Amino acid sequence: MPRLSYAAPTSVPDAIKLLAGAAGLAKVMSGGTDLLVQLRSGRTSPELIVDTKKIPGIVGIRETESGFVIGAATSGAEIGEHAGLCAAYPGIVEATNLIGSTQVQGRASLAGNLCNASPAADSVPAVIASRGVAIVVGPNGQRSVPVEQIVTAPGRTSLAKGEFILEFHLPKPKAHQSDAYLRFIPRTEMDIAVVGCGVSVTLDDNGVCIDARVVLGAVAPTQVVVEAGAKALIGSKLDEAALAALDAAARAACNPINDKRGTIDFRVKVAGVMARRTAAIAFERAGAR
Amino acid sequence: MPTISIPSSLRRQFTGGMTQLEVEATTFRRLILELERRFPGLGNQVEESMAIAVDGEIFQDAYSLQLKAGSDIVLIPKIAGG
Amino acid sequence: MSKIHVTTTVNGEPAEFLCEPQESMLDVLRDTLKLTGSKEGCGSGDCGACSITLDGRLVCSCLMLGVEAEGHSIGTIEGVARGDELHPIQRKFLEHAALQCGFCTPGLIVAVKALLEKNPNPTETEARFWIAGNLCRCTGYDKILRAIMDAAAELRGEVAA
Amino acid sequence: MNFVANKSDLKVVGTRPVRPDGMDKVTGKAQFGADLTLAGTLVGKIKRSPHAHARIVAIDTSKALAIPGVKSVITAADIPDIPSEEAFVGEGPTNFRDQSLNCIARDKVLYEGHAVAAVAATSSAIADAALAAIEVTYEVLPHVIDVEAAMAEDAPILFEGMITQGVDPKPTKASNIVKKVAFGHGDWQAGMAEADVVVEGKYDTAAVHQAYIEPHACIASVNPDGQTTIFASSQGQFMIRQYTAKILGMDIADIRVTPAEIGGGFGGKTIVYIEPLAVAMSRQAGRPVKIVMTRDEVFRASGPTSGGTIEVKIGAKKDGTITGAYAMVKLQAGAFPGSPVAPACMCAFAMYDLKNVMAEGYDVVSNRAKVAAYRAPGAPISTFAVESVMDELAIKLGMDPIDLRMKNAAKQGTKASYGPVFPVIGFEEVLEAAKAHPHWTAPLGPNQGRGVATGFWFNIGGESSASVFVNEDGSVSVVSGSPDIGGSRASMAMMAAEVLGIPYEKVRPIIGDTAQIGITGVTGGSRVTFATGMATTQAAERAVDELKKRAAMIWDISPDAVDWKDGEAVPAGANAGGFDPLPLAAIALKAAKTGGPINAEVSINAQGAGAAFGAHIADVEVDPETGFVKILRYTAVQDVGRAIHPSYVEGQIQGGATQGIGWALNEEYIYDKNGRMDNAGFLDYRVPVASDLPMIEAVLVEVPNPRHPFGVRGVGEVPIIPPMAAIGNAIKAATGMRLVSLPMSPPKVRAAFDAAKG
Repeated sequence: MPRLSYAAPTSVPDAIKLLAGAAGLAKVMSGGTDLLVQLRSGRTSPELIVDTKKIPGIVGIRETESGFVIGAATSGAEIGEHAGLCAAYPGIVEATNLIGSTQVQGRASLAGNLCNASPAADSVPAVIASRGVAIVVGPNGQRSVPVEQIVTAPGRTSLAKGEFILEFHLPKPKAHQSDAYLRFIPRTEMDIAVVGCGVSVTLDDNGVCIDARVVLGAVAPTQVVVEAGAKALIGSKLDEAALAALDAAARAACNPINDKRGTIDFRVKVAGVMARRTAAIAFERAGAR
Repeated sequence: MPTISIPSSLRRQFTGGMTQLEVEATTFRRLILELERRFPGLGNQVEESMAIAVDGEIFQDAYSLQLKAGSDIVLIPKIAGG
Repeated sequence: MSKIHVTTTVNGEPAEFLCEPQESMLDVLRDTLKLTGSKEGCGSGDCGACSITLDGRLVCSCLMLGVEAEGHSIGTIEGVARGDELHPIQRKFLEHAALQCGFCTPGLIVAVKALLEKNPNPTETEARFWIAGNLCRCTGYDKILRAIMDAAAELRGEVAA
Repeated sequence: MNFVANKSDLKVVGTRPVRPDGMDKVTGKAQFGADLTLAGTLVGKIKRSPHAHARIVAIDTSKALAIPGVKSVITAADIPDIPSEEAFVGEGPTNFRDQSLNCIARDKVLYEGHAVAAVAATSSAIADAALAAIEVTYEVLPHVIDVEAAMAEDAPILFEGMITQGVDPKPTKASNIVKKVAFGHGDWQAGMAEADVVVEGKYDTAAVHQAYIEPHACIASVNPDGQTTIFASSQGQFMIRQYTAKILGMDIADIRVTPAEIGGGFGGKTIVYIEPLAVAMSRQAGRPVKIVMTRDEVFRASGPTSGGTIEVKIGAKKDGTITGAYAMVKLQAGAFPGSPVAPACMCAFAMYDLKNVMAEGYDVVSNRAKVAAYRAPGAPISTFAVESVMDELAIKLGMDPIDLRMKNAAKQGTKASYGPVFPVIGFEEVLEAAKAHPHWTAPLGPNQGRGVATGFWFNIGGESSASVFVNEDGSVSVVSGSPDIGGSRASMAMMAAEVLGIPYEKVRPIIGDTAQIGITGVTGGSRVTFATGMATTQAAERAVDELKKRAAMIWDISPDAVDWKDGEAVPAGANAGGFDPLPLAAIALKAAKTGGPINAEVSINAQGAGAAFGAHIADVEVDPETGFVKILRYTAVQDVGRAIHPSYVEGQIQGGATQGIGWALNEEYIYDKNGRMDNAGFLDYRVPVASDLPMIEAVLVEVPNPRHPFGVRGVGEVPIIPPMAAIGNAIKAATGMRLVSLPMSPPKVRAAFDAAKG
């Protein structure tokens, strides 16, 4: 049984060196809320844990000329406390603040939620809907990756050995742009999404949708960008016809499984419901801005 | 003499279908002994796994319980709890 | 490989310990530092019985490695009362009978203290969502909520202590 | 002591003081099962079966034993192969052999998670390595999980020799049906023939776990001479002692069990799982062994209570008079006999005054964890079906559902459906209080509905011991044998203070270990405040008698000439002499001179427990698109006899109701196709969280039990019985749909909407 080592590098190069140089399995830890559960259950037995939280800038939120930079290991609680981000991306904030309990919020990060590569991760559909970009660093330098390209399958990402996410970039929201996230769970808290839905819309001055993104979680092996859903919204003021088209598009985009958290039939139907309800909130927010 | 009602599950096994009987007994202990004498096995069964309700009140493991003439006695399983 | 030496602060006092990399903060608190007030109900962050604060922020100590305490400040149930004086939250839990078996109580009190430091005037709904990660199987939460709301009022100075 | 009829005569009983153990619990000092570590303590862990049903071909422990730091490895071969022996331990029927085999499997594993071996090592990591190094060879057998599948002709058989008891003629072929039970009187079929309206339905419920937050934990230490100490969290230290002695073939006197603080039990800690294994390993290793279950182990290998199917048929006249009632209850026992099918049948119709009634049931084994007691064992399952059918009946008759229940309510003198006639009971008072409650008539909005349901539990007495020690300074120590699971120490101190006439704060209650106090049954069955309270009351009375004697000696008068009033000895009348009152403390100070320490110990087998009834009102809002059911308002009315400490009585009701809400909406055991539990954690075994609930209003109705000095009935069981039907009935009112399967989780509710639309 290989013994576990722990390292908390204080710079990006040091972290990359550790990750790239590890002979066996090396795990990046930011909040650790998923990693520790997996360690304990024996689902993962890494040889090295690289705690990234001591890397400067990886924890915290910066508002820049072009938008927001969210450090990869920033906790959900810190995200929820950032007034600027809350105003600009209420959907991303509410999605992030649905990950686990208050206690989990104190630790869980966007990067962890993303790289755990669960189809049900709450923050991921919201970040994809708002066209978030992950800044990936690694032995071959730095690259910008649209968030929807990170997760490739349940438990798998497109990150190469030695790579990790340093931060997320979100563009400055346009006029009348806003977002929303809803998920369905059997309780009111402490559950994994049975269906999650992130929607971002931009309206014109008359309230007509000119840009949209609809993303579903927990209904397929990875998050699904529902192109037909966006089409259903664009050009509409979210009338009955648009809602019906969105509902149908969301259902059609589903490719779920039966499991302990929901049946295929239930997930498909609720995906349509969540899409409609999330879009309604996003439209209302965008209209109010 | 107290009257005792025999539950259906015990009737078949022990009393040949008798539903109610009068038993000469002034205490719970004597009731058990008397039942065992008349229907071998029944007294033991009552002793090991039954409670008795006497005029509505339930008693478990109570040898010294006084029975009155005319008492209405019902055998029920011992009650457990959570 | 040898154990890792960690220097930290626990309940305001300097503390040092040695731990294995995979040991959780909860294991360290309970087994090494003998602070058994933090409880393990699940080991997976789902019950809140091990709630502590890390630099003032509420976390599950079962979801934190002991080594991560290096240079940080840990708060546990053992640090909530001041000497022989209970914190008002502790007192209100007693007055309102907000505990039965008492196993979830330390985690809840730590969680409620974190709530009221952040939001001194929570609505009942806000309080319910804040403690949704603290499972209590005995009380149905009713009396816990009454204790929280009453403690909040007292801490705001709205009612006589 | 005679029954205190007037509440106004009580000074301490009925008040709400702070519990004596509270300070330890809000500061983190209280010692629960996993909190004690002794010098040299080893970590004990258990290897469990990955198969639902398999023959154990071989177990090779040699590699594990060879690991440095491994001090003991045991299998069933290391403990006696005890014979089958039926018994009643604590409050429950049991079989010692089954309990032994449930602690550690001998030839066959009967469920996933069944223990097959255990190790004790110097660290947790070494213990894990040892578990991995134990090689078990299995011959996997076909398994069966569900109750009706297990009853089928061609089902895999768990026990080759099991011939169903209680059926005529006696079967010749083995099956998974342990026994059949039947309760009732009259002719239920004739009753149906008399009816104007007959309603029937088939319902099913899922297995649910007690889900106490503290996992099972113990530490055991065995000396070379066999003397053994165990510190463990449980509902009964004497229960642990008895089982451990029996399973390991030890003398009871060699075992001393100290009760840890218990982090919830609800019935699930009334049997042993780990203590005999810890003792067996400590004996081998010569060092203390501590075993703490993980949450995963708790779900897979302890608890739960049965799921089952229930068919109910009720016939009534147009005016609501029930003419006949029938129920067929099939319950999962898990891997060993012993589902609560008898109380399920006995409680099914106990709320009603019925001329023709029959409840029959089957106890059925299958490849699930052996069931354990859970709050009012069996009653919630059958009552869910009966109270749902009662609701349908009320709808069909066009009657108010409370009126329908009132029309048929059991009262004093009613022949209960399980046999006896009821003494003084408070069901009518409960129904009246429910109907008069503002909740019953409050307005509702769209997609909202209101339901009501009732429930019954016997409550029990049993063996209890208590000692009262009058200390030199006049303070009083009360020792009892009942682990305090929800504030009972406060109740004991209050009852003792009431009898002694001294302030509550002068009485300090503790829980004795098995060497310090007489045998006491488990904390369960809602018996502690009743039975142990009765022992405490009697011990306090004896102390008062002794105090009076001592005062008489001080005054040099006859003991008959001394009365006891407000904590003081006073002359009984003018003829007794003109003495100033002698306070308890003054008498205590002179104890040495008047005959020595003033103590009283009472051990009883308490009889005369008072039956209890409850009625719950639930308001729900149903989301037709997602099937999500939100509890908007909840009121639980219950006859508690008399509340000693009303806050903790309310707490029992609120907690029980909430467990019922979880049972109704989301809690369930989910199995995969291999018979393995798929949701063994708090993430997917969904107990209610704070944000799921409204305030739970507990309404205490007090119809005192004349057989207890303070009128106590027992409160802990009843509140878990009505919620499932109350919520199902509320969903029906909100949507027009009858949900017949628990849990009424969103996928099922949404599917019902879809089915209703066609």
